[in-house]
Amino acid sequence: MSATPTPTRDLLMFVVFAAAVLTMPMWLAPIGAGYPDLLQKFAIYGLFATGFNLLFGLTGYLSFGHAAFLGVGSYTAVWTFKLLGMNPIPAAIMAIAASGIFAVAIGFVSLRRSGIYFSILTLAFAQMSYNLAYSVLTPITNGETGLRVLRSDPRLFDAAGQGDGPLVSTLFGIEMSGYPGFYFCAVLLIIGFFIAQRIFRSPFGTMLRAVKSNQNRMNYTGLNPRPYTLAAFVISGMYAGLAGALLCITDPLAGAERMQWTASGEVVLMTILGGMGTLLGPILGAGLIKYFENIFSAFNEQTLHRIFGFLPDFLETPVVAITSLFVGEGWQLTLGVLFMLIVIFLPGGIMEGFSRIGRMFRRSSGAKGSHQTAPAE
Amino acid sequence: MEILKVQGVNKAFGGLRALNDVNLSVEEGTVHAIIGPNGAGKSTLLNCFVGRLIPDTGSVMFGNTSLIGLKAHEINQAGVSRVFQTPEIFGDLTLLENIMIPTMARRDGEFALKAWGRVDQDAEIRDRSMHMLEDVGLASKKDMIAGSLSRGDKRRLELAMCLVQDPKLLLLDEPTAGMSRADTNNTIDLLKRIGERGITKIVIEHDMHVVFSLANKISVLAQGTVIAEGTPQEIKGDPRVQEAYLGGAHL
Amino acid sequence: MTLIRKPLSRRSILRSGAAGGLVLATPTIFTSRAWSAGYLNEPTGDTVTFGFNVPQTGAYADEGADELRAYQLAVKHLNGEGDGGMLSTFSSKALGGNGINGKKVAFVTGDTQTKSDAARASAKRMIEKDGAVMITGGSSSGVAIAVQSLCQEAGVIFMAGLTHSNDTTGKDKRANGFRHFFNTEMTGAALAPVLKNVMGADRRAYHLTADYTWGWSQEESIKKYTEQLGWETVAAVRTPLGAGDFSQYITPVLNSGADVLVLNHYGKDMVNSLTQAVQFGLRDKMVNGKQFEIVVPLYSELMAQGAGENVKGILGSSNWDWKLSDAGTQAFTKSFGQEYGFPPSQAAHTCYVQTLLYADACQRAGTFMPSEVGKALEGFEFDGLGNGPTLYRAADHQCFKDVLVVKGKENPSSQYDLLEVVEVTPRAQVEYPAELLGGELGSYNNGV
Amino acid sequence: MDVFLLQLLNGLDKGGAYALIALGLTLIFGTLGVVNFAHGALFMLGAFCAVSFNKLITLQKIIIDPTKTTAWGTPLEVRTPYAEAMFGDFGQWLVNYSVPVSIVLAIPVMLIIGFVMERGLIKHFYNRPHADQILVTFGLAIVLQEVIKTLFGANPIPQSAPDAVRGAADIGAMLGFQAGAIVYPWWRMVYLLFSAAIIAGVFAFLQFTTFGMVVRAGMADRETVGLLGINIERRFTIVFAIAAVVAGLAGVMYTPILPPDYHIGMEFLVLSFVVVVVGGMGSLPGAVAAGFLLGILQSFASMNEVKDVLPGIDQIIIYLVAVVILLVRPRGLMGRRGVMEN
Repeated sequence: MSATPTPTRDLLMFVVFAAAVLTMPMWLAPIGAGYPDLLQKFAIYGLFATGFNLLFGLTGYLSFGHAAFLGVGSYTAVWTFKLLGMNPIPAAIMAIAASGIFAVAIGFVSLRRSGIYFSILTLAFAQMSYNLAYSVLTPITNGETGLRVLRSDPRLFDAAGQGDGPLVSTLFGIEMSGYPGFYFCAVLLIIGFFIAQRIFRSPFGTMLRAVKSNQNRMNYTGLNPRPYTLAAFVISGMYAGLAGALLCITDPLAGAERMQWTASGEVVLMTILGGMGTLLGPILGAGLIKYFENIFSAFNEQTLHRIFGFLPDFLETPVVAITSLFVGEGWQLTLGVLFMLIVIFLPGGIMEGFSRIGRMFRRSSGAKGSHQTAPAE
Repeated sequence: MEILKVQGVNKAFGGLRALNDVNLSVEEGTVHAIIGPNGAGKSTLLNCFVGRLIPDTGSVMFGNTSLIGLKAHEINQAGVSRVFQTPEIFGDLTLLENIMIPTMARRDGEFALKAWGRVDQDAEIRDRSMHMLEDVGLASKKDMIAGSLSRGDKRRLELAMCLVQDPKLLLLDEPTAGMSRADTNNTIDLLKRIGERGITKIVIEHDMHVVFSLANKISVLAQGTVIAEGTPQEIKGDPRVQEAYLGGAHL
Repeated sequence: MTLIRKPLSRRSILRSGAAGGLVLATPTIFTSRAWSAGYLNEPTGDTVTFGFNVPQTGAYADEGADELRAYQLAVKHLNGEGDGGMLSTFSSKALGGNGINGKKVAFVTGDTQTKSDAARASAKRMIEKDGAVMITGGSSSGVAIAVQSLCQEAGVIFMAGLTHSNDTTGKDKRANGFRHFFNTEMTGAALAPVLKNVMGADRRAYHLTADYTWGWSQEESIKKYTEQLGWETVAAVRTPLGAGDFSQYITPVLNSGADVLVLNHYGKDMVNSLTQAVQFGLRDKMVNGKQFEIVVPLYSELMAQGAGENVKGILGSSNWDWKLSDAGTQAFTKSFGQEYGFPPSQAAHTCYVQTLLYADACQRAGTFMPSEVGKALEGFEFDGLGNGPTLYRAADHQCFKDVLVVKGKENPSSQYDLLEVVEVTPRAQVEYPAELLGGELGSYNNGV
Repeated sequence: MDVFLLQLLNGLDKGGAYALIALGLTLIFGTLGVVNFAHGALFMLGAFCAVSFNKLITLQKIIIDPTKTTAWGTPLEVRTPYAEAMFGDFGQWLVNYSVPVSIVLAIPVMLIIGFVMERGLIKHFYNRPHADQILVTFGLAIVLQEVIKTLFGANPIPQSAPDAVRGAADIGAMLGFQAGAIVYPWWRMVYLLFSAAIIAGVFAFLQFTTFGMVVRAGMADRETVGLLGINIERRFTIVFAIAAVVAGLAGVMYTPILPPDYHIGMEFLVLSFVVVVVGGMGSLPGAVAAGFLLGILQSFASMNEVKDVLPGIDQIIIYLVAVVILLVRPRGLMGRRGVMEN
């Protein structure tokens, strides 16, 4: 049995989600993640994964080149800064538009194929973009060093306004770094989530799930899957473009490595890890991976000795030795183990874990309920 | 009036001639059965009607529209629906969604970017779909995942998905294959009820019981050619048919 | 051949760890801009926190590990533990082995992954969460430039680790950023005369260049200086970063008429291209009546290890080498070798020196305020840190010192003894006017 | 002309390497229907079989000489390799031929790794969505990489070819060209022959044995073969182990060309996927053809004459070719309908 959640439940979910996102600085602080940069990354990659999930989770088309849109969004945002000024709004709009156009072009070609052939086509386009951005296109992308805003840039609308201050994006005088930057990203994540939720429940969303379920039947039902998949591809490309723009709004530097296949692979992993086709899963997956990358990599032996300092010496040394394999330079090992454990024990990702816990809870409370009604009979 | 007119259709796969100058005409409102031994070309012919195959030569006219070269979804939008030999449904979706999709396809066309409103709040689509589910007796299972249905239910669901579109022509590829006698009879009843709506049907069927209880007209296909055509009574007595079916051996 | 990691002794960890704990425990909100008074992350307790941002994963992980060892050693020495290393040979005697400005040194570490985005994220964590006043490290120029501009925007000092591109203190220089390591310009100036002496003035060079900014900058410098000395450049071919197999770029060299191959590659690219070039028999070749030669402008010990015996006799340049005979080098090598069991790499050296230089500047300035510390570093003349008399030039925050021309050793005595110093090019010969490389320092940012 | 011939040789050599890596991958795709992101890691493990073998036979006896000290003041250690001390000339020969000899080690090791991987992990993922397969195999690849990194460090570890085939051969002179015009490394020719032999071996195995026949039938139609009552599961294990061995051997023999590090597999992963898909899913000849095609085109695209006209073409040629082929031929060069298409 799986009925679509009612509008009320969806609203509740949205409100809880929005509240959770906005209060992240508070409840993430105890686990060491309550600082602006990581919070921004959570929001931005959450948005990226949400958009990716609209394509992959709903239609089943696995794009292995979505990082290209992240890169295009980033470069467009920085160029907007350079040419027009440091306001984040035009940068975001231009980035969405540019990545949208780019997605139309790549999607139009790649969607002529399905399955792994589609994956490889998208991978090929992204890798070409990456390789060219790194080398031949350096005049546009500034290659390895990355594209930045320079004082000598025209910045039509605010060149005069800024003196010697740092070149960061400002919205109505508020610098988009630190916590203001996080709240800007958070608001966009919430909007992005809201749109994704609407799409999930809309006729369009149903059609996308139909694409995943049975394209043949879809054809014989008088529906043309191509424009549906293309629309999903473009929308998810725009999400990626916006995420790319946000990376530059909070930190005005766009590097080519953002387009590399590893970056595309990362969003795939985020989505699968969290639970593809679910609304919250990809955001959780993104948060988890970014948390490991930023927090687990920061542990060193010093910190470990402090953490395990309460242990007696003969225990402390081996415990630290073993743990140190999984943190610091070994953080990727932890991530690899985590991928395997989750997929082995929780097919369907973290969300599957939640729903299992939920079911267990309901079952036990249900059992209790019947218990209570028994005497009444 | 003829709703479907097939003239001089040929189709070869490599050296194998699957269809050899097939001519067929289906009258509006009738049930037209196509029978024939295995490998006679029945499915190939059906595939030529729905855009899955393109004939090498010949024409397939649906009313005034040529179906040749049209894509599958365009043919459906023109008013031709098809039930498959193995049910093609949206296995990951609920029954209700399975019905809503063709309903929306009929109303909104081959593509509509309706990404905002909730699908379950579209009263028109919902009512129509529920009505259809009730018609085929699946209303109580509307929230079940379609893939978990029994084979018989899947067939009924698929049939409902086609019927909800009010097609002008319904193609049925062995609608009772693999069914028990009781299920078969249910299906015959269901099909007869649809008959009352005046939908033209083309049925491919092995089960002669089904054929003779439904069809107004029968075409017999053997080795890619129509060898006989007529009412059930005429076909029953035709020696060529018997030969085609039984190889003319012992009767 | 791996450099086996040896953990720090427990005692020293506990001591510096206890100090670090206080900083880590401080809630982030109190370290944010709004609260602090004079400058960003002003240390308020009895410790000051440094951020060591090195590659811990990816191709440069071993180099990063070596850098981290050097940093930890530097922190020990600054806090008065161990034998004091180069503190005893350093010409400035401001530091007394009791921390800096009365505060003990603590540190946090992070992984740059040799990616600009990851490096900046890691540096931001150190600044925003851990309250670091100084960020240092890095093993590639793209990352160094990215982190340097971040530190400028945030308002902390950046002491660059291993970065060799001209841009770090040229086109992309920043007031808050300082570099001790040398650059491609100096490599060209130091290497070209030696090349001329060894190979003659009538040579035809073929460049294979990693297709990104550092590669281009290296190619340009070598071209410029060798052409001044009479060499001819036959071709300069760009190769994609991480190509792996370079055979398709090496074969055209064979019949190009060139008699020298210059490999403007670093790290794995260099290991691979050199290994393969030697396999193609280039070094056994006679062209134009001369022995064919290969040149690797920038060497590192780890690359030499990776390329194995293929480096024998191949010329290149280096920032420093543990086999130098000055007192500073000997003190550092002794201290590092005793701690970890093998000699330090040039990456470790530059990172160690940068930490000491920063600490010394803070002590002399009496504060950790970036603008004051920067002024103390600007124009600072010092000696005793392994490179002879050195100047931190005020105009571009670049150190000027002797440059080593090195050669792969024919008969290494151990796995750490792979390079031999051919010539110590005096500082005067590698100096260039600051305007040559363009860029603009801008003004210091204290982050408030 | 000579330039052209050299690039052709390069292309063949690259193609051999690509084909060899892709071969195992497509075998796993075709028979098991599993997207194996750990295939690169298998290649890497193979390479580290060679490294381990070399380390093993060059294990050194360490004697501390208290009379001498190192530059940093600790007593000097004098090292003598055991193999030389114990076996004399044979030991030296062993060290010299360590790369080809380590094949002997790599075959059983890779068989065991393949067997354990399939039985312990992959088996449970046959009927799971591709997404799950990607996640679990990618996780496994990371774990294997990190283990190797912990054991061997991140720096490349050089392995040399035996003296007899070190250096380059003057093919030009043999073919009557000017001496020195066409010079090609011996080891690369060995590698080309080796990959040709392995490819031929795998094909022969599949073509001429009953086992191979069943596997091919399984590739063509898994369900039917299952219905025939043939225990396809056991054969899957063997196929996976064979694929692991092929990938491992490719890794062993590649070490003199590319000093291996823990990350070497990842660098080949994307490429091998492109080769397999361009060749067509589930087609062994397709993978081999695509390997050689891409290798040769990549070599020619790197020629200065080509790069002058189209800057950067050498960096994207593989992907460009992949796009063109997939658009012209929907299922790659020799792919079949329905394999991994949804």
